[in-house]
Amino acid sequence: MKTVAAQPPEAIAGETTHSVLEVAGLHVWFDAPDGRSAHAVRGVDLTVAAGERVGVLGESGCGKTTMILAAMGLLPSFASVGGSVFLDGIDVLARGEQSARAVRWTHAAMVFQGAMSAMNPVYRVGKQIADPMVVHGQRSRAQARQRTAELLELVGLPTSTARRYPHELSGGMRQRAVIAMALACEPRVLFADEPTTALDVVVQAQIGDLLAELADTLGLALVMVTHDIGMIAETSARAVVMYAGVVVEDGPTFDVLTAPRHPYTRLLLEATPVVNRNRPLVSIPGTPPRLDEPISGCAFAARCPQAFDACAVRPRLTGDSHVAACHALEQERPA
Amino acid sequence: MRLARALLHRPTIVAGIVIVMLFTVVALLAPVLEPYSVKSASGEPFAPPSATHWLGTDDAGVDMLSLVIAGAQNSMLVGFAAAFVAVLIGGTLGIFAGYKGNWGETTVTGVTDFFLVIPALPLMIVLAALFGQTIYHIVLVIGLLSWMSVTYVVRAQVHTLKERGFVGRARSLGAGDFFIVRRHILPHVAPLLVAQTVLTVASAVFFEAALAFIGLGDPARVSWGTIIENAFLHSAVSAGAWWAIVPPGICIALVVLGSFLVGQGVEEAMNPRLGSAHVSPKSFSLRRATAKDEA
Amino acid sequence: MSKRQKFILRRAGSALVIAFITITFSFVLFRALPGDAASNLSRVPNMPKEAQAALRAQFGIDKPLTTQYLLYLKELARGDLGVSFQDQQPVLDNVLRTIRNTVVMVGIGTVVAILVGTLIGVTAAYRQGSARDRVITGAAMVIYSLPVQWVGLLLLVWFAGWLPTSGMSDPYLFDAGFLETFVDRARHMILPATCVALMLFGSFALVVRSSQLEALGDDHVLTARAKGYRNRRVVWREAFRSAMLPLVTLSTLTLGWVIAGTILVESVFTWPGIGQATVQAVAARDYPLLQGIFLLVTISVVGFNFLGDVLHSVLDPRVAE
Amino acid sequence: MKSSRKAGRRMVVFTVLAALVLILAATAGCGGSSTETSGSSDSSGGDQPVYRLGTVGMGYDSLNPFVGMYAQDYAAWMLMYPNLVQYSNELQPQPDFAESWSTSEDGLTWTFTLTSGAAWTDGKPITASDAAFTINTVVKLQTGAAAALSPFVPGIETATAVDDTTLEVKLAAPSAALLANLFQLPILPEHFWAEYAKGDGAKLKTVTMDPAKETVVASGPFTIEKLDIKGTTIFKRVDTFYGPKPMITGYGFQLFTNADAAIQALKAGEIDCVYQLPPTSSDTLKTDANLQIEGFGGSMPETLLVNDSENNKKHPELQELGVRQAIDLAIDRTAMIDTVYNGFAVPGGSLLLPLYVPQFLSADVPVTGRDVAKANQLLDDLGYAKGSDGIRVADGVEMQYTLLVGAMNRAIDSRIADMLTQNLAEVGIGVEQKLVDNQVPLIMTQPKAYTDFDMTLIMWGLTPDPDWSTLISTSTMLGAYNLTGYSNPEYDKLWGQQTSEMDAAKRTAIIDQLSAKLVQDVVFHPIAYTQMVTSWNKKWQGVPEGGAPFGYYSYLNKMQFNALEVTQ
Repeated sequence: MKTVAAQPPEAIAGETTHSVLEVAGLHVWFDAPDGRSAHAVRGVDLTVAAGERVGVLGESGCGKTTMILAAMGLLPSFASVGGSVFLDGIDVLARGEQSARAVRWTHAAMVFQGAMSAMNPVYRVGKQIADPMVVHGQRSRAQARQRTAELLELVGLPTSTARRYPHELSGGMRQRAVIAMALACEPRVLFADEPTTALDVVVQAQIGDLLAELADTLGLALVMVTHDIGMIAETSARAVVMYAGVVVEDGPTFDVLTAPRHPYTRLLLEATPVVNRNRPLVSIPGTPPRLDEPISGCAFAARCPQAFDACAVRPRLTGDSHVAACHALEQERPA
Repeated sequence: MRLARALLHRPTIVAGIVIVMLFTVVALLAPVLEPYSVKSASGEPFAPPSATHWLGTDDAGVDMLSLVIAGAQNSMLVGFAAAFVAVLIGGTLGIFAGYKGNWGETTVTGVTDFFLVIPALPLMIVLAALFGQTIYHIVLVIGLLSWMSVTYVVRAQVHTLKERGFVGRARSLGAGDFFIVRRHILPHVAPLLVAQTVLTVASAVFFEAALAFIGLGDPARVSWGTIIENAFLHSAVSAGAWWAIVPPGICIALVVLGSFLVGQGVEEAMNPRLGSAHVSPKSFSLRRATAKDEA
Repeated sequence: MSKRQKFILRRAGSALVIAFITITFSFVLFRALPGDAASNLSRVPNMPKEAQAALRAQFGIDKPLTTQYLLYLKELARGDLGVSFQDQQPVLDNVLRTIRNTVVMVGIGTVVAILVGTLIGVTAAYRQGSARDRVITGAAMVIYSLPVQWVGLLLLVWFAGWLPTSGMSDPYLFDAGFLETFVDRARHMILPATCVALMLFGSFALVVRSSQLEALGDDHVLTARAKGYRNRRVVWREAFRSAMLPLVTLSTLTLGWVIAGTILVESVFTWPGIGQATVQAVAARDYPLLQGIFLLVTISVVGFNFLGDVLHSVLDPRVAE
Repeated sequence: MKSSRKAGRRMVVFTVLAALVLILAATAGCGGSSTETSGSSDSSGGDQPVYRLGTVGMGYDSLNPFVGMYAQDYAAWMLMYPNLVQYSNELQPQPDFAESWSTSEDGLTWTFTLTSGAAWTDGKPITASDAAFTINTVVKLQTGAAAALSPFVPGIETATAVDDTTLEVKLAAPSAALLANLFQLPILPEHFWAEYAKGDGAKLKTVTMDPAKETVVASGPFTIEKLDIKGTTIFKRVDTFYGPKPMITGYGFQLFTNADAAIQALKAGEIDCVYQLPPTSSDTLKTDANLQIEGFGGSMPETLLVNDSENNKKHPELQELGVRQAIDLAIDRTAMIDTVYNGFAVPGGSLLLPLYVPQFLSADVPVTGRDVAKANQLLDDLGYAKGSDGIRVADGVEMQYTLLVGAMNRAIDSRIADMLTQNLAEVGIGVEQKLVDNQVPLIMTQPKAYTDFDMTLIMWGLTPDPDWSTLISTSTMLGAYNLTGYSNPEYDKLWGQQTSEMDAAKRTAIIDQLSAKLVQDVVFHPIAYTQMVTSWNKKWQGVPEGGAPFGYYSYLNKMQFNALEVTQ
């Protein structure tokens, strides 16, 4: 039932590294009925290679969830999208819902925020895992049932879980079931939207480990959106920091967390309680900009302690493997 | 009060209130507005609408417009009075149950559940037949069987108020129950009570018409229900006298519609989740980013 | 015992309690009615005193209230609801005969109302805010607002001559085959059932729309979309499947109202059902019949509520928790 | 996508249809096949189709003669059972099952010679012992199970079957009205009813008269084919009937709960005739070329009753003749007949029907004309001056009265009440209406005799002999049908005389006196003799007066349907 893949862009076809997710110049606007429009994602480029584990970091409202929803075409009707998203070589946005449906679950799956509500309360867990396989024509019902059992074992749940209802499971079990569900159609990319909120700390760690492990064993690209820096540290090789709908920093997780280059990342890290470090918390002064008003220049300038004249122009990502969007960095560079 | 202001911003609520108010004004001014007496004939029986009788006449030659206006008076009286009774009972029980909790709540819920189960109209019929058919009895009968939903709505609201911590704070400052209810609960429940009153007015008007139709209306008073019943009894429809039956029906429908708009609006206002559907026939749209967007 | 079984048992218990309270309530209510039962029973104004006394004895009205109550319970347990004043036949026979006619007509009307209301409510919710939604919602509200007796009368006028306007069947259809009988019954059913359907459809459509809107906002609906399901499947199998729970509750809870509305519909269309029997019992002050109707209707509402609970527990696995 | 949508719709449609089919099949199955015979099976050349009647508001309560109380029931029994005598439309007694009768010198023994060779529908012969059984059972159980039939056997001590065709009835006192009383008593088959009549006869009331449940044994000209009291009851012709046979093979009697439905059914040709129509509907029915509309009878006096009993402590002034005369003068009968009855009524002068003239009365009572000035004068003369609110005060009591309006006939009565309120206001009398159900005026007089009401409106159904119409104002009927509480020893004595006066001329003279007394004392305030508005399809000829087995005319005799036939 795989649809004919759209012609992959030449840029990718020519490259040796195979990227499964190619987001280019992505914009998302939310149009309110009164004519106002919130510009939630303001030009994001993101390329994820097969098997790569990427953590997207940012405060709530920074557009990180919107970005991954856009990547699967899951935006509401009042949203407008610009730019392009290629998933496994398929142009997701080209023909709206129709093209988006071609990649869903079969090429990219998603583990949603809030395991509590991500599953339909009135269907048994097994059915919810198995149904997509049948709907996408990948397996017969019996095969799907068989595969469901395997998936449950894979995520560390007893196969009897299939016969339970979501509400009968604990939070951790439920999130495992959700992950099993996401793996059902063997996607190449797994998006995880705050997969561990509302879970207790020990379970959070387990789920994070599970995701990382699965990504490695199955060769999945994992794109995890979270505001939990610890989670990124444990699960992702690469960290992307977003602020006000743009990527402000992108690099190897270790580098980003230990040597942040963007002032926002720095402040974010300082504002975050990290267990093994004992120092006073600093909150970032000011509030994020309103997205329903045009932002010119660097969105962070208003809150940035290092802001200067150049910040009136929008900065570009600069750097080699560890990039950041800040005029201050350009100045630091030797001319 | 903030809730009240939020409610007044919704066009459906405003439209509903305007409709109900309009009929209330007509009801209040009925004696002035009636062009003819409703007790005696002022034209030929079943005379069609004309310049002298805008809505024609009924089987006895009584002016229909006057009847509809006089009907407004009694229908709205039954509506408001019964709603008042219902909201008084339902509001008191709801506040009591929500505020007291525990056994108080259990008792009230049990009683309310019981009354919810009893089919209202059959019991109203029995009671109206039992009490005798004066307008006061009709008001009582309808009011005594219409308070249940008020209880539930109010109770739920009081619960959320309690959760918001008002009550605990007030109590820690040494306020008594009565004081807390009067100063902290009532003002917050008031808009809800008003909305429930409007809703109950509609159902009371509806029930009055139903009782009248079965012949249990107050024979000494004209209401929209008795006008319809009268048209039935005198086969107005076969006589082709649509004007003798259509106007009261439309009046009832408008009042019900008006109060329903209010109810619907309040529900939408109190339940902001509505309107964020995850699926719709229309998908997201595509837009090209401009230079300004990239700036 | 599973949680669901426990839940059902508990609900059955409370339904029984409510039924018992209703039975007692009805005893008190009807013993409080004015007019000595004997003077009604005799229905002959010049009845001698001794005959009246004999009647009182026969109906146990001469005994103390507690004895009467126990007697009443005993007879009720035997399915004896007394004898109708009007035709002297057992009340139970009267009620069962008429309620059968009502159930058929109301059943069809309600099924149609639920199906149409659901279809329309779900469509409106899916297209929330569109012109179609506004038209549907507006129409549902207007229809909901119309007094049912009034609607019935208009139907009667519009369709007189096209469709039969009274009764359940053509009583003069002798020696008719099954098909002919069937067509006749169906034709008689159309107007009253349509009236019932119109009376209910509005509230069903509006309730379905609002609960469906809520369901469409549920996270698991987004999950379903992410799974690559088509919208039709998402709307019906995912969202509506949980949105139908309030519908089930409404269907069973409004049953009392259905019977209430039936009184009016049956009066308009001369349908020989429980509603018409109620009106006639009121007019003739046939207290035993009225009590029987009231009891049976109330108990059946209790029963339907219980059924609703059971259905709910089947449809929603969380309920039993 | 498209096909799946279609499939979904088809599912819904299918489900609806399946539900419809199932439910309908269930009902069709249980009702459709139970009627085994039909009118057309024994069709011969002159047979006419089933005559389909409709009525509005009041149908049967029960067709069991020991239970039913409504006028319609009597009309049905007249067509189902033998009666000793029947009445012509001119109110003359005629032979029915009794071919002839004679009275002994002392007037205490009546001997009836009965038709021979008559048979019940089950083939058993109809004999004098059936008649004797019926009379004796009712006499024996008249204060118990047979109370409903007791008005038809007053004064009878016993009945004896001398032989198969000779019946002897013994009375306690001579009665001029014996035939008028007996004519409504259906003679019941002994072999069917005897076992129910045992003991206190309580079982008599358990008979359903439903041919689907038990055998219905009747004589004809009709018997019950299908019983549905709330819907349509169908009667079929009995071909073994001993009297002249009707041409129609049967008739149906359908109860409508509202006039519009009945009118629509008539227009649509679903029924042939509707009676008891609201007078206001006549104007439109007249425009339908297929329909004939007429007002029949004029036999049911709509009457205002005033509680002038001394038990009415609240308003002793109602005992003043002047007050009652003033009320009578204030009533605008003409206006009421014009608007409320749409012309289908004639003004009433007394409770005694104009039809009794010349058989029982020498002259009709003139109608009281409206004279507001005179009425006011009468009340002024009594010293009842108007108070500030325009209501007169009688000896310290406001002349403000409660008027009971019966629910059953409220379409007409509430209108009349409205106009009465207006009329009486003009003479300074206030009226407040109170809606009650039909029995209440009767009930209220029982436990607390004549204490709880001031006025009521009532529509009387009167008998072909003035015996009953005059009886209701005697003291013996106090607490029963004597609703006004009128008590006059002189009147009582006269009534006793007429009932035992066997000479027709002498009896007429006495009834004239009774009539004069009632008028003189203003016992009743008759408003109008109302007509039964009846409409039928013009294809039918020979529609009986009244159009239907109801009310005054229709239960006079068994011949009413005999001329009925379809002409087109």
